Amino acid sequence: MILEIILVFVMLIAAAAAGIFKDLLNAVIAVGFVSFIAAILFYFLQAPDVAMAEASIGAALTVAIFIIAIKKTKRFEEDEEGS
Amino acid sequence: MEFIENYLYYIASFGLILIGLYIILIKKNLIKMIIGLSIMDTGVNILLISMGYLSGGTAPIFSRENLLPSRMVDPVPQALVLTAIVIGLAIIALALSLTIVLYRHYGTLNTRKIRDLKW
Amino acid sequence: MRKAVSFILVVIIAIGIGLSLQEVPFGKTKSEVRKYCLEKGIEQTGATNIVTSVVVNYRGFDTLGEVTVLFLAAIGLSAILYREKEGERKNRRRSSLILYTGCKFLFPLILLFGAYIFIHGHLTPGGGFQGGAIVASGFLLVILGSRSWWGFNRSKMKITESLSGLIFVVVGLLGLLYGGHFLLNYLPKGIPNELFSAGIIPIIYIAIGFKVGSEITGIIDDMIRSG
Amino acid sequence: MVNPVLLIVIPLGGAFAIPLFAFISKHLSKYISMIVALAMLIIVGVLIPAVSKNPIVVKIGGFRPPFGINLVVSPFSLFFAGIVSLVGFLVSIYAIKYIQKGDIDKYHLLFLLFLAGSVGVVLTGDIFNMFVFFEILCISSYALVAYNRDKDGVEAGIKYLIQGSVGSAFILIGIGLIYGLCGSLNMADIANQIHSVNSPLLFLALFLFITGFGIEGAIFPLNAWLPDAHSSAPSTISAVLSGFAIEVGIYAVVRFVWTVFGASNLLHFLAGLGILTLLIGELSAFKQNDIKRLLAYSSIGQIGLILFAISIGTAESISGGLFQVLSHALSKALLFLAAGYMIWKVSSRKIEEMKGIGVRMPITSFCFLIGAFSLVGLPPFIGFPSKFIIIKSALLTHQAYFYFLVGAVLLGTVIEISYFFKLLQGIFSKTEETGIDEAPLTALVPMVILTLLIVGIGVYPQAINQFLHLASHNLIDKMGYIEQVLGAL
Repeated sequence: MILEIILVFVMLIAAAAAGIFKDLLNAVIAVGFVSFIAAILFYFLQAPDVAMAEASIGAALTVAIFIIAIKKTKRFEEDEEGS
Repeated sequence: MEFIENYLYYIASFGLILIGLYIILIKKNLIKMIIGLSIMDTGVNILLISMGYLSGGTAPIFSRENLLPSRMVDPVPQALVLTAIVIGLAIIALALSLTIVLYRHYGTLNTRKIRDLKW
Repeated sequence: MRKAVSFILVVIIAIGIGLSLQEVPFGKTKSEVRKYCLEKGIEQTGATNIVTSVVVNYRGFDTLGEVTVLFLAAIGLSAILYREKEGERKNRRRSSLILYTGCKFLFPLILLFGAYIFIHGHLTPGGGFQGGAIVASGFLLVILGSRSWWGFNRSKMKITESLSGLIFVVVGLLGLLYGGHFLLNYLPKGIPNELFSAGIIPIIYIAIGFKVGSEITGIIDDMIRSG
Repeated sequence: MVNPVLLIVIPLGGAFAIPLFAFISKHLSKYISMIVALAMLIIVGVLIPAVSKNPIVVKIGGFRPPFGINLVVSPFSLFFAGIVSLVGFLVSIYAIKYIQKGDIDKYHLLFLLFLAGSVGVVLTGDIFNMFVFFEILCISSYALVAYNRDKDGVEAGIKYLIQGSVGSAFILIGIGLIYGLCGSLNMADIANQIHSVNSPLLFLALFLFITGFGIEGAIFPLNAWLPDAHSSAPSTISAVLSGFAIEVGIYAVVRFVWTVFGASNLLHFLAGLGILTLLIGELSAFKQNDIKRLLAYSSIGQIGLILFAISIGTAESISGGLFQVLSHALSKALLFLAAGYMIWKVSSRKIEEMKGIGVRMPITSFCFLIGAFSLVGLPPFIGFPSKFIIIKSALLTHQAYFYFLVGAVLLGTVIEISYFFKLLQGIFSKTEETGIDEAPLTALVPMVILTLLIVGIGVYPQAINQFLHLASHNLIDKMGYIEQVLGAL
């Protein structure tokens, strides 16, 4: 149980970090991390099929296409002026 | 403690959904918004799976003898989530390709700077 | 201003959800559908992995739609990224010998692993989507690590994509012809827990594996090529 | 007896086969999409007599309803499927010559999947299956809106995509909550159990569904994407998006509110929302000087009217709303198709540039004129009986609230008349000779067919009245729906 609490906590922090990071590459890695922990949680929830899918699709391939897209565009989020 | 035990996965899923929604609403960078979408998808998937969980259940696979159907977790949400994960990948791929083309046209990813692209 | 409004909105939604979620206690699923699928699953579909029997047989129509969604995304992506002049490739740095050799060594193993996952979809965890994704990650490795530019043939990939989709549809339609129901599991179910069992499930899952693998590879390839 | 599942499977199979035919010739794909749409139309035609007698429940995979997926082919859903295949077929004829840029085989593939998604949404009887087909519909329309790959199109596409995918995520959350509460995904089964569940979560789920489907259905606060997407897409796609895609969104909302949740206390709210949508759409259309944006805003207005009509909640008003769905689909498709070649010839979307085009392209402009008259609701075109039934049924409720809303509908119609009149005046004014000629035959044929349908049904509305009554009674009869699905053991 304690492991799950820690995992959820880390996952939420990673998700928030994905929103905060200015460097999009870091943000994408954080998303991959979220997916990876989600895969572990799926395993705890007795869903091995979904855990495999999330690990291979969510954590690996999504991150890969994000990185390709960032490479084709721009790596840094510009400073926000005004709101 | 019991509270956490009962609500841990709901906290995880709705935490992710709300963080994702917040990123989509606040951020002006398109890739950031798509990141928010991806986080939101993950949250929804955790929600669906936790809806079908049975405390102390086993995975719905008859891999050994003496596994009882009544002690297995619900296979239906797992099937739904498999579908949802693939759909999420499809949407994200399409969104990123549109972003690439948009960047070719405008040279920026900031939605403010892109003419009347505001929401 | 916008930040504050969004934040308040999100907090309100969160509170509303938190208050109302007490109705659905965690860890006490009570679905009738669950009971039916678990109790009748092996008898009706022959697959020991009930998730697979739900994905391919009970809710096979969803899966057909889902495969279509991925196909759609691949096609839409290539239509959007399409350029009049094809494939002008930048000078890309050649990968090092170590990386190249490592990829060459790993690639067949990854492919084998992916194929194992989707062929045994009805017996063990995993299936067409997971196996297909693993196959695609193998191709991703080749794209990243190969010394010459993409070593695979796109038109063969397209044929694989289309044919595996058509196999899914045709298998379903044969069920319609044979027993009056689309996607009816009309083949003999065999003995549970053996490789050749579960009727049409392995056929469809293998087709899905090929389709997903080639589609995701196509998506990655199109994005890299788009320049 | 044709199995209705073919309506979905044929376009899917055709779409999977197109890449193979593209190896022979890329131009083959346009005929494939036409043939497939024609096949769908024929299947709908064959099904109509059978379905009028008794709705058909199709069990996919042979599993009985709450456990497997089932399609419910009732008059109500078949009506929408008919519109989808009719408009889809005519637009695919038009597209033969119109789509020339880009990868044409991919355009036709996406178009077929678009049809498959729409038909799937209307025929299915399972909420998750509906979500999947809804995704097919949405994703293909994101890609099609951006098909031209110009600045506007791509921008509109991504705007649409982000709003649409947030909506889909909402729908999925709603499905999760419903599954947690009722333990089922089958609409009839949920409708059967929903009264025993009394929880604020139900309201949350309904809210999520209405938001999610309302984005595609362009209900008022959620329609920011529509004007951009409908105006920057290729004209064929604008025609189908306006013609039936938003109606399919409305269908989903109606299905959930009526059949699944049985939330009849929400109807007044939805009727008000419909009128708000109507007024916002018509007022915004009045200011436009871009012909396609004008038509797009007018679609928002019409959607508001349809939502209002269905939300009045009597059998007659629902059949009026369905009549309006048909009339809007035909007229708006005609308007967008006619506008497509006008824009092509003038190479501008500004209304000022269209001056005198009525003389140069007489048939196209005449069709445009008919479409506009019908949309406004002039006799003897199809728009007249539909609006007439709606207003009559609203007045028959004898409620002050609806009297008030009818006033708003009439106000909307007046605004509509004024901007269409302005537009038509521009088109038919006289100018000097320019090198503009008539649209090709492949464009004229579908436009003329649409015109004939508009006039024909307008003169003789009894032709479809009976079917509409069946459809509206079918929607209201919730217990009948549950019995048909769950009783079919």
